[in-house]
Amino acid sequence: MIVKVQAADFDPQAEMDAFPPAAIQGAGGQVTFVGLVRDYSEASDILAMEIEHYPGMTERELQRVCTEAQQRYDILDSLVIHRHGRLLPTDRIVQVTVWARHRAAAFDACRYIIDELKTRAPFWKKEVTPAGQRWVTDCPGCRAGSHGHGHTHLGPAHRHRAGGEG
Amino acid sequence: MIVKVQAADFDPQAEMDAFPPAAIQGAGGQVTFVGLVRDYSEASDILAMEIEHYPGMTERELQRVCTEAQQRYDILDSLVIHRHGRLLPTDRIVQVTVWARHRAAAFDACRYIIDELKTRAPFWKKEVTPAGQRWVTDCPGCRAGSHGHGHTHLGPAHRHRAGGEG
Amino acid sequence: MIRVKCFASVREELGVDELALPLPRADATVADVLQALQAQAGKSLAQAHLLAAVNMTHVAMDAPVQDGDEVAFFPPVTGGGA
Amino acid sequence: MIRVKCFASVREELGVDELALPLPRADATVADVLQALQAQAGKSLAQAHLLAAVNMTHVAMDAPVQDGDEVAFFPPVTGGGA
Repeated sequence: MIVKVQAADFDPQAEMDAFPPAAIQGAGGQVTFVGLVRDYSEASDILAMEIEHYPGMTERELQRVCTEAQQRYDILDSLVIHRHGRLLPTDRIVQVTVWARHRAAAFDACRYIIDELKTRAPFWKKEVTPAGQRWVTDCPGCRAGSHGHGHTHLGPAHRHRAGGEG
Repeated sequence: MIVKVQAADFDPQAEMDAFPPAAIQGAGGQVTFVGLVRDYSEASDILAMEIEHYPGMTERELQRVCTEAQQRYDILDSLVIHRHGRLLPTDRIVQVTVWARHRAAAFDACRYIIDELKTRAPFWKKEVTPAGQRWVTDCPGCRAGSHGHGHTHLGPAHRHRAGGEG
Repeated sequence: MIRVKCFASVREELGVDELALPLPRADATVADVLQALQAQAGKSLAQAHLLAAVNMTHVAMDAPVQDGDEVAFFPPVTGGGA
Repeated sequence: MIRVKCFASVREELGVDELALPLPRADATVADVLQALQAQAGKSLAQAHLLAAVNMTHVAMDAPVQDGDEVAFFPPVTGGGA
């Protein structure tokens, strides 16, 4: 299992090629999700994204998610890379790769990891616009109609940003 | 939509990077499946795989599958590359990449394409062993308990190869 | 005439790669072509499962065949992974 | 003492990045720490949703806090994609 949180861009294929071969021997399939900063172009005024994280906890939470994926699905191993800092439209944000003997488990586990990452891994995005910066608010608990992970309501209804996820 | 059937190996990342940017503008997620020749190592006597195909029909059928994926799921575009000829353990056989605004559609469409490819695209695998060659038989219709795509029974029960798919 | 193609184990079993056959009859089906193919090859297929395509589209054995068609026979496909 | 960390909009709203606070009381919960944090900052959070972690593990607001713990407050997370 490899988990990296870094400011630098990454080459998804190079990351996969560098994975320890012994850990993924017998793999018949590999599923990779790459999340990108959407290029809204003229439809929007977003110049860049700033991603903040919680050093230490972010890595731990990603490792927990990968460990759970390994327990739930018949996979060989997994890799997660997530960037922080300033990103531009079309930049890569995150890579999740899962190796498995059979493709069904690889698809299921890859999806599990990115879904859990999006609700649990402490990353926060800020949109940079000509008028200033604004935090992206996109609460999956609200969207799903439940409030998981112990978060609480302290104030009135909050604004949700439409179409805000990859 | 790009569909390629070729003998040469391919670099999944280079294929994605070369995809026409206009077709995938606005992508927030990208899901890639790569199928590999399993490295059975000491557990087996498989030295290589020979993949035969039906030139012309194979490309058409893959294009049909990608078109269906585009109609069924909210995706931007897709890419399929499948090799034929002699492959060695750990070699890449197939790549399916799907770009979408949101990741759920990308996962669903990628899985749809590889699932359909495996039952409809005319490719046949032969295992090369020290004792000779043998065709891989792995009939999804039989596995699922139904007989799709008009195939018929002409003889007695046939041998199924265990664990034969990525 | 129709063009008949065989692939993979079907090609090896019949010893036929590709051949031209006269349309067996006016309202011929894929099954009729298969019978004519086996007669021509002098062998019967022992394949448990068989797929057919007409003009590069999957069809059932009772699908019609017309003069000039390309008819292909092959076993269930096995591409896509290890 | 406990170590308190704030992230993203919580950090900006309170004007607090990180600080040390005495344990509010022997059987203190995360909610008690939040109250002490807001008192210290001289501001109340207007955040509709708030998440908390103790020693880098997600917890509910009624989770216990002990001396020496690291307690963090932050808004719902938004990583992973555009």
